[in-house]
Amino acid sequence: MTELAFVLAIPLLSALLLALFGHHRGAPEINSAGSLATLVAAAALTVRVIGEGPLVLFDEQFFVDPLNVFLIALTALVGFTTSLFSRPYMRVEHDHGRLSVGRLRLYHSMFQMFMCTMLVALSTNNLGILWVAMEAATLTTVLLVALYRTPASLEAAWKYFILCGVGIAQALFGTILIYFAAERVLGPLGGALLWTHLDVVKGGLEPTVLSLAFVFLFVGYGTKTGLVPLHNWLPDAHAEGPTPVSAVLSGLLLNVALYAIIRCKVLVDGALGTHFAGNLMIAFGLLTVVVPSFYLSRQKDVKRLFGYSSIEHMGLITFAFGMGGPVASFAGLLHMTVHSLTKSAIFFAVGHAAQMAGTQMIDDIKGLLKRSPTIGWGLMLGTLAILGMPPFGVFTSEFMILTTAIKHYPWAAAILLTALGVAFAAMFHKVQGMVFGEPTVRPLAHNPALLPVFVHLGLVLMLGLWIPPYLAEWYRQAAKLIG
Amino acid sequence: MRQLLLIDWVLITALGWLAIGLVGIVLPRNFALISRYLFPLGAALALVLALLALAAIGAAPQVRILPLGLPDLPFHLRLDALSAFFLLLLGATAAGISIYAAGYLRPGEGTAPGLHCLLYHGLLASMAMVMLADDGYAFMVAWETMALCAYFLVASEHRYAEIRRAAYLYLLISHVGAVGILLAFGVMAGSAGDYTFDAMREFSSNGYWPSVAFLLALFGFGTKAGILPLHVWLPEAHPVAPSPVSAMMSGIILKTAIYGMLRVAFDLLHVQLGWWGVLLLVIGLASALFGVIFAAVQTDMKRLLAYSSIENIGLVFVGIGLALVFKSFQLPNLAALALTAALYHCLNHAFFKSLLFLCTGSVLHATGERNLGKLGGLIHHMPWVAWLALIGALASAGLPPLNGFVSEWLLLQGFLFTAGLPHGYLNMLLPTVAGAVALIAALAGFAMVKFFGVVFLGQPREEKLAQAHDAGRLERLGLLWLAAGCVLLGLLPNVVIALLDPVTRQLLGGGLSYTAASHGWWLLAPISEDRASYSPAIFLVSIALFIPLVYWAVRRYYHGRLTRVAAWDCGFPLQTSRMQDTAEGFGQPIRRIFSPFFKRTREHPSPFDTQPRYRSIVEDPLWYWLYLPVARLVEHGTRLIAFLQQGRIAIYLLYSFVTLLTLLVLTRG
Amino acid sequence: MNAMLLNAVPLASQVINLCAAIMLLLGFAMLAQRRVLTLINLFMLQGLVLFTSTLIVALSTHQNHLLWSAALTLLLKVIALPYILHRLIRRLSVKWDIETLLNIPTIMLIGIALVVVAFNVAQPISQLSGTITRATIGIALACVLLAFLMMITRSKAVPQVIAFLAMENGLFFAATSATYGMPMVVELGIALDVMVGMVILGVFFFQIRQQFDSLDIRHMETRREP
Amino acid sequence: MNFYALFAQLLELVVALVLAPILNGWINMCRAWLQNRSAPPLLQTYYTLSKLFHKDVLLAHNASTLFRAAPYIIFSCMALAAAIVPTLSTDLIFAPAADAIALVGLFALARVFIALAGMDVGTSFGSLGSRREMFIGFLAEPALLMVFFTASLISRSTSLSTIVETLAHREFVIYPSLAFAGVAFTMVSLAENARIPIDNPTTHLELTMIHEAMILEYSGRHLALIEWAASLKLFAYSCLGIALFFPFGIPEAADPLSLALAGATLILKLAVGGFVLALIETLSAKMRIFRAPEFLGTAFLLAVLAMLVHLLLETGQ
Repeated sequence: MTELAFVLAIPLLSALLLALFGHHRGAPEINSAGSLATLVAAAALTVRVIGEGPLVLFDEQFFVDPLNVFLIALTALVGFTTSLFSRPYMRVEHDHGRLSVGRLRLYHSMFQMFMCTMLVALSTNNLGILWVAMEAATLTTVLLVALYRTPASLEAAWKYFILCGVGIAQALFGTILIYFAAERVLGPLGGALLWTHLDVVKGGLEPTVLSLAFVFLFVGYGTKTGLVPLHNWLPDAHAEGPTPVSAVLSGLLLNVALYAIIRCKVLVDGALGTHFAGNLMIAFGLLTVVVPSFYLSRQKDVKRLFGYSSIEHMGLITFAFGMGGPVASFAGLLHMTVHSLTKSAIFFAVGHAAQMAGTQMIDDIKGLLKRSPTIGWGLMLGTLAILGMPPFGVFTSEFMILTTAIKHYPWAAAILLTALGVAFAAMFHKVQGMVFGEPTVRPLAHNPALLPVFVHLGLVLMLGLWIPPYLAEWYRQAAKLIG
Repeated sequence: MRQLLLIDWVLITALGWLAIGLVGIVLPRNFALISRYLFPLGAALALVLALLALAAIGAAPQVRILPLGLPDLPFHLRLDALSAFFLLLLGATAAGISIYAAGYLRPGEGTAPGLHCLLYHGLLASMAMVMLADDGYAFMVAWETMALCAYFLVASEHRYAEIRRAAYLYLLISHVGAVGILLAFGVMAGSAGDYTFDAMREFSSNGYWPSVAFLLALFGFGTKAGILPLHVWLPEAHPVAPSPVSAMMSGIILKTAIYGMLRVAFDLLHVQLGWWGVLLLVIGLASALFGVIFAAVQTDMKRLLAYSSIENIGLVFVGIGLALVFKSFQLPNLAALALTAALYHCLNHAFFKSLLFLCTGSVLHATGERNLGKLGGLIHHMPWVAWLALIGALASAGLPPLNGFVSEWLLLQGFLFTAGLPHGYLNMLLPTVAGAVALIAALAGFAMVKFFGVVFLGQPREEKLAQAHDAGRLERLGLLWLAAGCVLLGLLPNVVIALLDPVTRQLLGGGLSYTAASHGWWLLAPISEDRASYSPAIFLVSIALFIPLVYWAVRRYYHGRLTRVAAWDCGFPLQTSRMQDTAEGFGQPIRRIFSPFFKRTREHPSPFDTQPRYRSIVEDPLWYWLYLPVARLVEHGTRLIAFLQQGRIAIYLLYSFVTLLTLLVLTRG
Repeated sequence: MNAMLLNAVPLASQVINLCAAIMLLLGFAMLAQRRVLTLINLFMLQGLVLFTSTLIVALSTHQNHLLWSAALTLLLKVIALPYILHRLIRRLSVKWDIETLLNIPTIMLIGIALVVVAFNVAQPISQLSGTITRATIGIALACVLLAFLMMITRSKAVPQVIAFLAMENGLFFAATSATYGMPMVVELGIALDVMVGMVILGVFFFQIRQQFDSLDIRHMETRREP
Repeated sequence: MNFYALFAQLLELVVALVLAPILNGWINMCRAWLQNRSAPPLLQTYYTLSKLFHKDVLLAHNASTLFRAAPYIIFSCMALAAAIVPTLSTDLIFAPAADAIALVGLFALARVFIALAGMDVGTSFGSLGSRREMFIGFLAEPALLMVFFTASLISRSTSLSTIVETLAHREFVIYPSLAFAGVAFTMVSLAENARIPIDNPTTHLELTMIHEAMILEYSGRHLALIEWAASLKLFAYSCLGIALFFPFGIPEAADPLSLALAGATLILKLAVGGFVLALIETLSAKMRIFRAPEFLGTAFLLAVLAMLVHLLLETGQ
């Protein structure tokens, strides 16, 4: 109870605090402190849930079960490391004169606000509140993406706002339909939007309505997940916003959107008893893996490059959950974890790299390794990890996903492997060019915060070689919930 | 605590390598420590590993399960005869290479010494793990880690675009290959979905699935082994790596691919089909011929050796293919003969190719030149390297009484039995293949004479070569170790064959030992003495007797007067070092005879050139026929797909709109 | 609650269906409308209709929290947003005439097709709908889709936003009239989001015009692949 | 292995060392007769050898140790080869030491060393000669091996003694395959021993020479050894030809009587063989170096043909 209260309240309070004092020199410290406190609270919550099992709180509006508690912990962790990273990053941006003090205030308070919405979306039990939180997350991130106020960033933000706004609207319609169907079973006062209640009665829900509802929800939240062909906002938003924002977008927002889809999938599967939702997710998952892998080789902007890679991995996860079953869902959850850890680590490294080069153009970034070995190795290892090279954890999950696919959908496995091969060729070629060679980049004024990078990569490496038993157990339970 | 088995000790050795690497990375700049203590320590561990493997070859298989890996698929390890043999190869070769590397390492070259130490020993450890792995996941992890370490080692001089390109090509192709291997495991695990090798052994898939698995594995391991047409990365990557790494890649990493191939083809798959063997034969012959022809026309000494590696791997594949053919006809002992030849050749190649690569390393350090056109006459300045390289070259040329000859002899003996096969075409065609093998061996002789002669003999083609210095003490030690290996493996074939016997028994259920051993250590007679026999010992002894005898006789009955004069050369008056055959010149007959193999581009001088210039570039046609088209295809695909994203928000909205409507209609209908 | 349903007066449902029809009509009108000012007025009208329908549902089914949401609608959709929009276009002095990406008749035809699709899709739902208002959900869906189409076809930022808000209207209509409204907390949240979004957009318009010195979104096509 | 075997082995070696130069002289004599020249004496080669042995060695400045060691190595290889080939008896102590394949390897070893020696001084002609020698070598080697294979398939063995025993002492069978093999073998041995039409041992014309070009820098005792080795090589090849295609008269036992008989027959056969060689050399003209592949390719084809013929016709028996 209290833990969750803290988890949700701390970001909110620190957002307000930063809205007031965000322009002070100490703002980054407040930011990090707030994130750290959130992390601690989240850890406590996790321990609690491991100990006592699922919790339902605040007259059932909030609940925590194995599925979302690990996402909460992950979100808090990545939020914290990102805040650490953004300290020197934002300083450098400020020194380069790209950000005024006022903007820094906006950035800090919005960052915390964003974390708050994420955590609400993850921990709420009410599909409506989930929707509200997702919309709020969109609004906050729109502000963050447009932070630089350059034409490019405004364009990106605009597209982001319109596309995701429309998408979210569809999701609302889907929610209404679910409510509509549930009300006929639970009655208007029966908490017809509370997932726990729905989960109980899901067998009795009207199949046709739920299938239509799922279509709307899938298109809606799928837009935020970045499923092809709804993904078009994603590369722009990743490329034009400040790098910490790209990191949390890739690392957290996409996960949360996907989490929403999964929650709905559980209900729909219960109601339909068919593999309708699964097939939908498999189809879009495949599409979402294949298309971006072909985009990669054309990219000139490094953050755009990794944006597309995020889309690809979201597709892979969607595919995994679409297949369902203990192994695939396990792999999907694992992939969520390692992807957000790795991708945010990559963005940290990329951010500093871009600052060193003074540009995001891949062709103008060369020889990172010579100037700053840590950044160079961070980027290189991160890329190798995200490309599914053992012994990093991404390979673990991809191994499980692919082997399951070989078993059940051999044709899909072939397609996936081709796409992954193309992605490897394209992406590694570009990154190698940036990391190796004679340097064109200058060293940084402030010494970069690369602790997060290596903490993340260390975790990913560990997950590649050894998944701690309790974590595995946790994944198993979550996978059982998803089915 | 339970007492430690051999497999545990092997594991501990691998961990020891890792520990060495970590110590290196912790003290990255402490050059003295790394070169003087860590690398020799690594060499010592390699020796230990070799001894353990030696003990393990005869022993019963041992298994261990580590608490690592996936929750429901922990790392399974297994130490049986096959893995023991390849571990022996690894240890014995790596010992020489490591001790050499200890002397070879220079401060301020390529990557920081500490990092180099980590990658180098990481590579060793991962290779050991590849040999030990007993489930798909552990194997893939070890396999890709190996590729990764090798990639970083290749790229250690990454300021040159050429090297970056080579390294990229290497990692890309080996990654694609790994995908193939993964699929092969998937097929072998089948519907059971259990990825331990034991399960795969049990799982008897039927119909065309075994063939699918075999072909996938062939593709996967072929990329690493560098067989045609998957070889293009090899002549790029092997030469540009630091020489000890080149030696490791050619000497050992290629063998891991052979190991995988054997593991899949003979151990994991429950049937062996004849046409697999024929396929391997064809591919092997093609690779061998292609490799040796290209080796003969190279102008870069390390590229030459790299192509020669392709040739040798091709020969190994020929042996494996032959074994498969015999196995498919239920002739275990003949299969054992062929497989023995293949494994023997693996061992030999590991020794002489590492030796040669290390020699080029010393030459590189002494002269800074890889281009054959700028070397020559080094035997005067670096006698040690030269004479040891001569041993390597002779062995690589497959000449008695050195080791290269023994394996080729066994291979040819194997071919002599193909006439007895109960199959209409094979018994006609396969014996003639022996002719091709002989041609390949002879061409290898050509290439090796070119290599040794141009680098070490003749007059120096550049002034700076006069300052060339011989290899240091540790480097000499490493070279000596490998050269001794070449000689001993050539002299004691029966010992080696007795060593190989458990492997062939494990894989084929047949062996040579009972006949081979029956004639004593000095006489090799795999089938029977009057069938075929070869005794390198007598061979060497008699030559070694003759030479001093003749020398003594000449000196005894005649005088030994000798005066140094200028070279005669048909009395041709003014001679410069440029008048000797260059590498191109030496390769000219090959270029002429095998012209269809090459893609040649020439630059002719016009009659009016003030400084006429002639160039002839020989390239690999496969690159243009196979790889560029694929690249273009992908490029085209990207162009098509990129068209989807025009930047217009209206279009994007339309996408969502259409998606929504389609889904609605589909769901409704 | 069935009791409630039974004594629900048919008149109310007739009125609600009338509102639904008007909603649809307004949707088409907005789709066809070229002048921004008129567009805003139409939007306001739609809000008004929404308000009335919500009010009627509230009264006829005695669900008090629907009164709140009716009030909210009045406040937000009929007063606040139109006012803000008016001020915006005056401050931004948007050109009155707006050219669409397709010519109007074609759009109308597509719109009709959409309505057919919407009804077809909504048919099973409205069949098992126990509420007094069967067809409304189909119409709500039609409104949403029409607004969607409008967003696609408009090339200026302001109309696009108005279309976006119209879509919100459709959703509200579905929520209130088809399912007697969502729980209060949700509706508050939604309203809040719409409000905040509007404010953010208001800020954006100035930024955009300052950067591109126009609100034509066709200037914002630089981030592209080829 | 009994005393006779050892004795026969030693005897064979001595005979080879003695007869090889004489065979050379005999061929030159026949050539001279066939070309209506006044023939040199039969022992001319001996005179040349001893003259060379007595001369000083003139060594080029940058000749390395390898250059000086090569003659001894080559000579020993050839001597060993001559000792391996069964001429007087099949019961030899060296017999198990090396079979046909090993013999090919032995020739290759000698070839590689002489080629290296040719490159060592670093003159234009030396390297040219080495290049051509290796080039001829890699064409000739497979053909030679195929010839051996045919014989081995017939006798189910690659050990020369067994081959000879099979061919000479089993029931008499006509092997058509051996006819093809014989032609192939003749062509190969012409190429390998630097005879016309591939090479001309008597010329020093820069553009055509192969063998001579390599040993251009040798003089004195080194040259003598090389020449002697060359004649040994020729002798070994002739004996091989005899052993494979006219093995009749090579005894299995090694008692003095049969050895003497064998020696007589051997000399007879060699005389005929030498005359035939001279005849071939007189009748044919030297061909351009790049016609050599065709020549040896034909030899290879014939050898393969021989093997196929054996597999088609003779496996039934």
